[in-house]
Amino acid sequence: MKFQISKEPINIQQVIDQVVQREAGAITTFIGTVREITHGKKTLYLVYEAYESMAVKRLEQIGKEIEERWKGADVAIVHRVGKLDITDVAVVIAVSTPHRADAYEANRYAIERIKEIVPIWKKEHWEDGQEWIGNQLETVAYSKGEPEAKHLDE
Amino acid sequence: MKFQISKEPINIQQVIDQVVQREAGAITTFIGTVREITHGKKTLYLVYEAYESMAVKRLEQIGKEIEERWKGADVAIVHRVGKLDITDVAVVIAVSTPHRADAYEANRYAIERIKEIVPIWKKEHWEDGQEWIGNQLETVAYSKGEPEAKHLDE
Amino acid sequence: MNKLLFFAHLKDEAGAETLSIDVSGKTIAELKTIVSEQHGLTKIDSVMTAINEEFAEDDDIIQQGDTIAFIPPVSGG
Amino acid sequence: MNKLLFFAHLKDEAGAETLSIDVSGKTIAELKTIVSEQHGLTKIDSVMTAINEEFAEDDDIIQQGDTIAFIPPVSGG
Repeated sequence: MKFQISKEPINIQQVIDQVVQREAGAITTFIGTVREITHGKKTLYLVYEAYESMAVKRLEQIGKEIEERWKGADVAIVHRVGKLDITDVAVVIAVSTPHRADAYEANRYAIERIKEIVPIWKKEHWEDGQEWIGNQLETVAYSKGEPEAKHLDE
Repeated sequence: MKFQISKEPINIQQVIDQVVQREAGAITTFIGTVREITHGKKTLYLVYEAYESMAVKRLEQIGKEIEERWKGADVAIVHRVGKLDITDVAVVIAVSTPHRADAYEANRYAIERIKEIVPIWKKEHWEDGQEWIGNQLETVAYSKGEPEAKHLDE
Repeated sequence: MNKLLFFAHLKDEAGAETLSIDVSGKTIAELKTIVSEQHGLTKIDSVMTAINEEFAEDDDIIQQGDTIAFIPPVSGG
Repeated sequence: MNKLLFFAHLKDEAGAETLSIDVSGKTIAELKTIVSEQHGLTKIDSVMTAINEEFAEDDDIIQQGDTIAFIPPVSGG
Protein backbone atom coordinates (compact mmCIF):
# COMPACT_ATOMS: atom_id res chain seq x y z
CA MET A 1 0.00 0.00 0.00
CA LYS A 2 2.44 2.64 -1.18
CA PHE A 3 -0.26 5.17 -2.12
CA GLN A 4 -2.99 5.76 0.39
CA ILE A 5 -5.68 8.09 1.66
CA SER A 6 -5.84 7.68 5.42
CA LYS A 7 -8.53 8.58 7.93
CA GLU A 8 -6.08 7.88 10.77
CA PRO A 9 -2.91 9.77 11.75
CA ILE A 10 -0.06 8.89 9.40
CA ASN A 11 2.78 6.76 10.73
CA ILE A 12 5.77 8.46 9.12
CA GLN A 13 8.18 5.59 9.74
CA GLN A 14 5.84 3.18 7.97
CA VAL A 15 5.82 5.41 4.88
CA ILE A 16 9.62 5.56 4.92
CA ASP A 17 9.89 1.78 5.37
CA GLN A 18 8.13 1.25 2.04
CA VAL A 19 10.89 2.95 0.04
CA VAL A 20 13.93 1.43 1.76
CA GLN A 21 16.07 -0.28 -0.88
CA ARG A 22 19.61 -1.63 -1.02
CA GLU A 23 20.35 0.53 -4.08
CA ALA A 24 19.38 3.76 -2.28
CA GLY A 25 21.80 6.13 -0.62
CA ALA A 26 19.18 8.78 0.10
CA ILE A 27 15.61 8.98 1.28
CA THR A 28 13.85 12.32 1.45
CA THR A 29 10.51 12.90 3.07
CA PHE A 30 8.14 15.79 2.80
CA ILE A 31 5.76 16.18 5.72
CA GLY A 32 2.99 18.71 5.23
CA THR A 33 1.76 20.04 8.56
CA VAL A 34 -1.12 22.30 9.48
CA ARG A 35 0.23 25.83 9.96
CA GLU A 36 -1.47 28.18 12.37
CA ILE A 37 -1.08 31.46 10.46
CA THR A 38 -1.67 31.81 6.71
CA HIS A 39 -1.77 35.26 5.08
CA GLY A 40 -2.01 36.78 8.55
CA LYS A 41 -5.12 34.81 9.43
CA LYS A 42 -5.29 32.34 12.31
CA THR A 43 -6.44 28.85 11.41
CA LEU A 44 -8.24 26.88 14.14
CA TYR A 45 -8.31 23.58 12.28
CA LEU A 46 -8.69 22.10 8.80
CA VAL A 47 -10.92 19.48 7.30
CA TYR A 48 -9.58 17.52 4.33
CA GLU A 49 -11.91 15.72 1.96
CA ALA A 50 -10.89 13.44 -0.91
CA TYR A 51 -12.41 11.70 -3.88
CA GLU A 52 -10.68 8.72 -2.44
CA SER A 53 -10.64 6.12 -5.21
CA MET A 54 -9.52 8.66 -7.78
CA ALA A 55 -7.01 10.27 -5.41
CA VAL A 56 -5.27 6.92 -4.92
CA LYS A 57 -5.06 6.47 -8.70
CA ARG A 58 -3.55 9.92 -9.14
CA LEU A 59 -1.00 9.28 -6.35
CA GLU A 60 -0.06 6.06 -8.15
CA GLN A 61 0.27 8.05 -11.37
CA ILE A 62 2.65 10.49 -9.67
CA GLY A 63 4.68 7.54 -8.42
CA LYS A 64 4.93 6.19 -11.99
CA GLU A 65 5.91 9.60 -13.37
CA ILE A 66 8.72 9.82 -10.83
CA GLU A 67 10.00 6.31 -11.49
CA GLU A 68 10.16 7.17 -15.19
CA ARG A 69 11.97 10.49 -14.69
CA TRP A 70 14.38 9.56 -11.91
CA LYS A 71 16.20 6.26 -12.42
CA GLY A 72 15.96 3.90 -9.49
CA ALA A 73 13.51 6.07 -7.55
CA ASP A 74 11.00 4.46 -5.22
CA VAL A 75 8.01 6.45 -3.92
CA ALA A 76 5.33 6.17 -1.23
CA ILE A 77 2.69 8.80 -0.45
CA VAL A 78 -0.01 8.91 2.23
CA HIS A 79 -2.51 11.78 2.50
CA ARG A 80 -4.72 12.23 5.52
CA VAL A 81 -8.39 13.18 5.40
CA GLY A 82 -10.77 14.39 8.11
CA LYS A 83 -10.30 17.02 10.80
CA LEU A 84 -6.70 18.12 11.46
CA ASP A 85 -5.44 20.39 14.20
CA ILE A 86 -2.46 22.75 14.08
CA THR A 87 0.84 20.81 13.62
CA ASP A 88 -1.04 17.65 12.54
CA VAL A 89 0.44 15.84 9.55
CA ALA A 90 -1.61 16.16 6.35
CA VAL A 91 0.67 14.38 3.90
CA VAL A 92 3.86 12.33 3.91
CA ILE A 93 5.90 11.77 0.75
CA ALA A 94 8.92 9.45 0.90
CA VAL A 95 11.30 9.08 -2.05
CA SER A 96 14.43 6.95 -2.17
CA THR A 97 17.06 7.20 -4.91
CA PRO A 98 20.66 6.06 -5.37
CA HIS A 99 21.97 9.66 -5.13
CA ARG A 100 20.75 12.55 -3.03
CA ALA A 101 20.13 15.26 -5.62
CA ASP A 102 17.46 13.10 -7.24
CA ALA A 103 15.79 12.38 -3.90
CA TYR A 104 15.23 16.09 -3.29
CA GLU A 105 14.09 16.86 -6.83
CA ALA A 106 11.76 13.91 -7.18
CA ASN A 107 10.20 14.63 -3.79
CA ARG A 108 9.60 18.26 -4.70
CA TYR A 109 8.02 17.11 -7.96
CA ALA A 110 5.64 14.88 -6.01
CA ILE A 111 4.24 17.64 -3.80
CA GLU A 112 3.83 20.00 -6.77
CA ARG A 113 1.93 17.33 -8.68
CA ILE A 114 -0.27 16.54 -5.67
CA LYS A 115 -1.29 20.18 -5.63
CA GLU A 116 -2.24 19.94 -9.30
CA ILE A 117 -3.95 16.64 -9.98
CA VAL A 118 -4.95 14.84 -6.80
CA PRO A 119 -8.63 15.36 -5.89
CA ILE A 120 -8.25 16.44 -2.28
CA TRP A 121 -9.63 19.64 -0.80
CA LYS A 122 -9.15 21.46 2.44
CA LYS A 123 -11.66 23.56 4.29
CA GLU A 124 -10.06 26.13 6.56
CA HIS A 125 -11.82 26.97 9.79
CA TRP A 126 -11.07 30.37 11.32
CA GLU A 127 -12.59 32.11 14.31
CA ASP A 128 -14.88 34.10 12.03
CA GLY A 129 -15.80 31.55 9.40
CA GLN A 130 -14.80 28.73 7.12
CA GLU A 131 -14.07 28.20 3.46
CA TRP A 132 -13.09 25.54 0.97
CA ILE A 133 -9.66 26.43 -0.40
CA GLY A 134 -8.91 26.10 -4.12
CA ASN A 135 -5.72 26.90 -5.89
CA GLN A 136 -7.26 30.17 -7.07
CA LEU A 137 -5.96 29.52 -10.58
CA GLU A 138 -7.69 28.89 -13.87
CA THR A 139 -7.39 25.17 -13.77
CA VAL A 140 -7.59 22.72 -16.63
CA ALA A 141 -7.30 18.98 -16.68
CA TYR A 142 -3.53 18.80 -16.81
CA SER A 143 -3.37 15.08 -16.28
CA LYS A 144 0.14 15.05 -17.74
CA GLY A 145 3.02 17.46 -17.94
CA GLU A 146 5.27 19.51 -15.71
CA PRO A 147 4.15 21.23 -12.55
CA GLU A 148 3.33 24.81 -13.40
CA ALA A 149 5.97 27.29 -12.28
CA LYS A 150 3.29 29.82 -11.40
CA HIS A 151 1.83 27.43 -8.87
CA LEU A 152 1.47 29.04 -5.47
CA ASP A 153 3.93 27.96 -2.83
CA GLU A 154 1.64 27.75 0.14
CA MET B 1 19.47 17.66 21.92
CA LYS B 2 18.84 18.83 18.37
CA PHE B 3 22.39 18.06 17.17
CA GLN B 4 23.80 14.70 18.07
CA ILE B 5 26.29 11.98 17.24
CA SER B 6 24.68 8.66 18.07
CA LYS B 7 26.15 5.23 18.65
CA GLU B 8 22.65 3.72 18.53
CA PRO B 9 20.23 3.44 15.59
CA ILE B 10 18.56 6.80 14.91
CA ASN B 11 14.89 7.16 15.77
CA ILE B 12 13.66 9.20 12.79
CA GLN B 13 10.39 10.24 14.40
CA GLN B 14 12.27 11.68 17.38
CA VAL B 15 14.37 13.84 15.08
CA ILE B 16 11.25 15.10 13.32
CA ASP B 17 9.51 15.80 16.64
CA GLN B 18 12.22 18.31 17.52
CA VAL B 19 11.36 20.61 14.61
CA VAL B 20 7.55 20.55 14.86
CA GLN B 21 6.30 24.13 15.21
CA ARG B 22 2.92 25.83 14.89
CA GLU B 23 4.37 28.25 12.33
CA ALA B 24 5.55 25.44 10.02
CA GLY B 25 3.65 24.17 7.03
CA ALA B 26 6.43 21.89 5.85
CA ILE B 27 8.98 19.53 7.31
CA THR B 28 11.55 17.88 5.09
CA THR B 29 13.85 15.11 6.15
CA PHE B 30 16.96 13.75 4.55
CA ILE B 31 17.82 10.19 5.52
CA GLY B 32 21.21 8.98 4.38
CA THR B 33 21.27 5.21 4.02
CA VAL B 34 24.07 2.76 3.33
CA ARG B 35 23.96 1.86 -0.37
CA GLU B 36 25.13 -1.53 -1.52
CA ILE B 37 26.76 -0.56 -4.82
CA THR B 38 28.98 2.52 -5.28
CA HIS B 39 30.97 3.00 -8.50
CA GLY B 40 30.20 -0.61 -9.42
CA LYS B 41 31.73 -1.96 -6.22
CA LYS B 42 29.78 -3.94 -3.64
CA THR B 43 29.95 -2.59 -0.11
CA LEU B 44 29.60 -5.15 2.69
CA TYR B 45 29.31 -2.63 5.50
CA LEU B 46 30.58 0.77 6.62
CA VAL B 47 32.18 2.05 9.78
CA TYR B 48 31.65 5.70 10.67
CA GLU B 49 34.01 7.48 13.03
CA ALA B 50 33.59 11.03 14.36
CA TYR B 51 35.56 13.64 16.26
CA GLU B 52 32.46 13.74 18.36
CA SER B 53 32.73 16.94 20.40
CA MET B 54 33.77 18.97 17.37
CA ALA B 55 31.21 17.28 15.12
CA VAL B 56 28.39 18.34 17.43
CA LYS B 57 29.67 21.93 17.34
CA ARG B 58 29.79 21.94 13.56
CA LEU B 59 26.25 20.50 13.35
CA GLU B 60 25.12 23.30 15.65
CA GLN B 61 26.90 25.77 13.40
CA ILE B 62 25.03 24.44 10.36
CA GLY B 63 21.78 24.82 12.28
CA LYS B 64 22.61 28.46 13.02
CA GLU B 65 23.58 29.13 9.40
CA ILE B 66 20.23 27.79 8.26
CA GLU B 67 18.21 29.76 10.81
CA GLU B 68 19.97 32.91 9.60
CA ARG B 69 19.41 32.21 5.91
CA TRP B 70 15.88 30.82 5.99
CA LYS B 71 13.44 32.79 8.11
CA GLY B 72 11.54 30.71 10.63
CA ALA B 73 13.50 27.53 9.92
CA ASP B 74 14.04 24.99 12.68
CA VAL B 75 16.68 22.24 12.30
CA ALA B 76 17.67 18.95 13.97
CA ILE B 77 20.45 16.63 12.82
CA VAL B 78 21.61 13.26 14.15
CA HIS B 79 24.56 11.37 12.65
CA ARG B 80 25.25 7.76 13.50
CA VAL B 81 28.71 6.31 14.19
CA GLY B 82 29.95 2.72 14.38
CA LYS B 83 29.31 -0.23 12.08
CA LEU B 84 26.42 0.14 9.65
CA ASP B 85 24.97 -2.49 7.35
CA ILE B 86 23.36 -1.97 3.95
CA THR B 87 20.14 0.14 4.24
CA ASP B 88 21.07 1.29 7.77
CA VAL B 89 20.49 4.97 8.46
CA ALA B 90 23.68 7.05 8.74
CA VAL B 91 22.22 10.52 9.11
CA VAL B 92 18.84 12.17 9.60
CA ILE B 93 18.30 15.88 8.91
CA ALA B 94 14.91 17.43 9.72
CA VAL B 95 14.06 21.00 8.74
CA SER B 96 10.75 22.78 9.30
CA THR B 97 9.80 26.09 7.67
CA PRO B 98 6.59 28.06 7.10
CA HIS B 99 6.63 27.32 3.33
CA ARG B 100 7.77 24.25 1.48
CA ALA B 101 10.33 25.63 -0.96
CA ASP B 102 12.51 26.73 1.96
CA ALA B 103 12.23 23.35 3.66
CA TYR B 104 13.73 21.61 0.63
CA GLU B 105 16.46 24.19 0.05
CA ALA B 106 17.54 24.47 3.67
CA ASN B 107 17.64 20.70 4.03
CA ARG B 108 19.78 20.33 0.93
CA TYR B 109 22.11 23.01 2.30
CA ALA B 110 22.49 21.03 5.52
CA ILE B 111 23.68 17.83 3.85
CA GLU B 112 26.10 19.69 1.61
CA ARG B 113 27.58 21.47 4.63
CA ILE B 114 27.84 18.21 6.57
CA LYS B 115 29.95 16.85 3.73
CA GLU B 116 32.22 19.87 3.99
CA ILE B 117 32.81 20.75 7.62
CA VAL B 118 31.66 18.02 9.99
CA PRO B 119 34.53 15.78 11.16
CA ILE B 120 33.01 12.39 10.41
CA TRP B 121 34.64 9.72 8.27
CA LYS B 122 33.47 6.49 6.75
CA LYS B 123 35.49 3.40 6.12
CA GLU B 124 34.09 1.22 3.37
CA HIS B 125 34.48 -2.52 3.69
CA TRP B 126 34.38 -4.55 0.49
CA GLU B 127 34.93 -8.24 -0.15
CA ASP B 128 38.50 -7.51 -1.19
CA GLY B 129 39.54 -4.79 1.22
CA GLN B 130 38.70 -1.66 3.11
CA GLU B 131 39.47 2.03 2.88
CA TRP B 132 38.79 5.33 4.61
CA ILE B 133 36.82 7.52 2.22
CA GLY B 134 37.67 11.21 1.81
CA ASN B 135 36.00 13.71 -0.45
CA GLN B 136 38.92 13.34 -2.88
CA LEU B 137 39.16 17.11 -3.23
CA GLU B 138 41.78 19.63 -2.29
CA THR B 139 40.21 20.63 0.96
CA VAL B 140 40.76 23.78 2.94
CA ALA B 141 39.29 24.93 6.20
CA TYR B 142 36.15 26.47 4.75
CA SER B 143 34.46 27.00 8.06
CA LYS B 144 32.13 29.56 6.50
CA GLY B 145 30.58 30.12 3.10
CA GLU B 146 28.53 28.33 0.53
CA PRO B 147 28.70 24.63 -0.25
CA GLU B 148 30.98 24.19 -3.21
CA ALA B 149 29.13 23.46 -6.43
CA LYS B 150 31.88 21.07 -7.48
CA HIS B 151 31.24 18.91 -4.46
CA LEU B 152 30.65 15.31 -5.41
CA ASP B 153 27.07 14.10 -5.22
CA GLU B 154 27.67 10.68 -3.74
CA MET C 1 -28.08 5.97 -15.89
CA ASN C 2 -25.09 8.00 -14.80
CA LYS C 3 -23.82 9.03 -11.43
CA LEU C 4 -22.62 12.57 -10.77
CA LEU C 5 -20.28 13.34 -7.86
CA PHE C 6 -19.82 16.75 -6.24
CA PHE C 7 -16.96 17.70 -3.94
CA ALA C 8 -15.94 20.52 -1.62
CA HIS C 9 -17.89 23.75 -2.26
CA LEU C 10 -19.70 22.17 -5.23
CA LYS C 11 -21.32 19.73 -2.83
CA ASP C 12 -22.62 22.68 -0.82
CA GLU C 13 -23.82 24.48 -3.96
CA ALA C 14 -25.51 21.44 -5.45
CA GLY C 15 -26.99 20.52 -2.10
CA ALA C 16 -26.06 16.93 -2.83
CA GLU C 17 -23.04 14.66 -2.81
CA THR C 18 -24.26 12.41 -5.62
CA LEU C 19 -26.94 12.63 -8.25
CA SER C 20 -28.35 9.91 -10.50
CA ILE C 21 -29.27 11.19 -13.94
CA ASP C 22 -29.14 9.86 -17.50
CA VAL C 23 -26.75 12.02 -19.53
CA SER C 24 -25.28 9.37 -21.82
CA GLY C 25 -24.54 10.68 -25.30
CA LYS C 26 -23.91 14.19 -24.03
CA THR C 27 -20.52 15.84 -23.89
CA ILE C 28 -18.89 17.04 -20.69
CA ALA C 29 -19.43 20.61 -21.88
CA GLU C 30 -23.15 19.96 -22.26
CA LEU C 31 -23.33 18.36 -18.84
CA LYS C 32 -21.52 21.37 -17.33
CA THR C 33 -24.23 23.64 -18.74
CA ILE C 34 -26.92 21.39 -17.29
CA VAL C 35 -25.49 21.25 -13.77
CA SER C 36 -24.72 24.95 -13.91
CA GLU C 37 -28.27 25.89 -14.88
CA GLN C 38 -30.27 23.27 -13.02
CA HIS C 39 -28.15 22.70 -9.93
CA GLY C 40 -26.74 26.13 -9.24
CA LEU C 41 -23.05 25.35 -9.75
CA THR C 42 -21.01 28.53 -10.14
CA LYS C 43 -17.54 29.09 -11.59
CA ILE C 44 -18.07 25.94 -13.63
CA ASP C 45 -15.27 26.95 -16.01
CA SER C 46 -12.63 26.44 -13.31
CA VAL C 47 -14.04 23.03 -12.41
CA MET C 48 -12.30 19.94 -13.72
CA THR C 49 -14.23 16.80 -14.47
CA ALA C 50 -13.40 13.13 -14.37
CA ILE C 51 -15.09 10.22 -16.07
CA ASN C 52 -14.63 6.99 -14.13
CA GLU C 53 -11.78 8.53 -12.11
CA GLU C 54 -9.80 9.75 -15.13
CA PHE C 55 -9.63 13.46 -16.00
CA ALA C 56 -11.95 14.31 -18.89
CA GLU C 57 -12.03 17.01 -21.57
CA ASP C 58 -14.99 19.19 -22.45
CA ASP C 59 -15.63 17.33 -25.71
CA ASP C 60 -15.51 13.83 -24.23
CA ILE C 61 -18.81 12.00 -24.69
CA ILE C 62 -20.45 10.36 -21.70
CA GLN C 63 -21.30 6.69 -21.98
CA GLN C 64 -24.06 4.70 -20.33
CA GLY C 65 -23.03 3.87 -16.76
CA ASP C 66 -20.18 6.42 -16.54
CA THR C 67 -19.55 8.14 -13.23
CA ILE C 68 -18.79 11.84 -13.68
CA ALA C 69 -17.06 13.79 -10.92
CA PHE C 70 -16.96 17.57 -10.66
CA ILE C 71 -13.59 18.52 -9.27
CA PRO C 72 -13.00 22.06 -8.05
CA PRO C 73 -9.42 23.34 -7.89
CA VAL C 74 -7.67 20.93 -5.56
CA SER C 75 -5.98 21.98 -2.33
CA GLY C 76 -4.29 18.91 -0.89
CA GLY C 77 -0.75 18.71 0.33
CA MET D 1 51.84 20.45 26.78
CA ASN D 2 49.57 19.97 23.78
CA LYS D 3 47.40 17.11 22.69
CA LEU D 4 47.32 15.99 19.07
CA LEU D 5 44.39 14.00 17.71
CA PHE D 6 44.49 11.80 14.62
CA PHE D 7 41.43 10.50 12.78
CA ALA D 8 40.54 8.01 10.06
CA HIS D 9 43.56 7.02 7.91
CA LEU D 10 45.79 9.48 9.79
CA LYS D 11 45.29 7.41 12.92
CA ASP D 12 46.52 4.37 11.02
CA GLU D 13 49.48 6.26 9.56
CA ALA D 14 50.50 7.84 12.87
CA GLY D 15 49.98 4.55 14.67
CA ALA D 16 48.26 6.49 17.44
CA GLU D 17 44.96 8.15 18.19
CA THR D 18 46.42 10.82 20.44
CA LEU D 19 49.86 12.18 21.11
CA SER D 20 51.09 14.45 23.93
CA ILE D 21 53.75 16.87 22.80
CA ASP D 22 54.72 20.46 23.56
CA VAL D 23 54.36 22.54 20.40
CA SER D 24 53.18 25.83 21.90
CA GLY D 25 54.51 28.87 20.05
CA LYS D 26 54.67 26.99 16.76
CA THR D 27 52.34 27.62 13.86
CA ILE D 28 50.00 25.01 12.45
CA ALA D 29 52.17 24.94 9.32
CA GLU D 30 55.24 24.14 11.43
CA LEU D 31 53.35 21.44 13.30
CA LYS D 32 52.22 19.92 10.01
CA THR D 33 55.86 19.62 8.95
CA ILE D 34 56.73 17.98 12.25
CA VAL D 35 54.00 15.33 12.15
CA SER D 36 54.66 14.77 8.49
CA GLU D 37 58.38 14.13 9.02
CA GLN D 38 58.32 12.46 12.43
CA HIS D 39 55.05 10.57 12.37
CA GLY D 40 54.74 9.54 8.75
CA LEU D 41 51.61 11.49 7.86
CA THR D 42 51.15 11.68 4.09
CA LYS D 43 49.06 14.05 1.98
CA ILE D 44 49.31 16.54 4.82
CA ASP D 45 48.33 19.38 2.46
CA SER D 46 44.82 18.04 2.09
CA VAL D 47 44.45 17.67 5.85
CA MET D 48 42.50 20.29 7.75
CA THR D 49 43.34 21.12 11.33
CA ALA D 50 41.35 22.30 14.30
CA ILE D 51 42.50 24.03 17.47
CA ASN D 52 40.18 23.30 20.36
CA GLU D 53 37.45 22.09 17.99
CA GLU D 54 37.52 25.17 15.73
CA PHE D 55 39.02 25.01 12.25
CA ALA D 56 42.49 26.55 12.15
CA GLU D 57 44.60 28.21 9.48
CA ASP D 58 48.22 27.39 8.66
CA ASP D 59 49.51 30.59 10.27
CA ASP D 60 47.57 30.23 13.52
CA ILE D 61 49.90 29.98 16.52
CA ILE D 62 49.45 27.16 18.99
CA GLN D 63 49.00 28.09 22.64
CA GLN D 64 49.92 26.17 25.77
CA GLY D 65 47.25 23.55 26.43
CA ASP D 66 45.67 23.68 22.99
CA THR D 67 44.32 20.48 21.49
CA ILE D 68 45.12 20.15 17.81
CA ALA D 69 43.18 17.76 15.62
CA PHE D 70 44.27 16.54 12.19
CA ILE D 71 41.17 16.23 10.06
CA PRO D 72 41.39 14.38 6.76
CA PRO D 73 38.77 15.16 4.09
CA VAL D 74 35.49 14.34 5.77
CA SER D 75 33.06 11.74 4.45
CA GLY D 76 30.00 11.87 6.65
CA GLY D 77 26.41 12.08 5.48
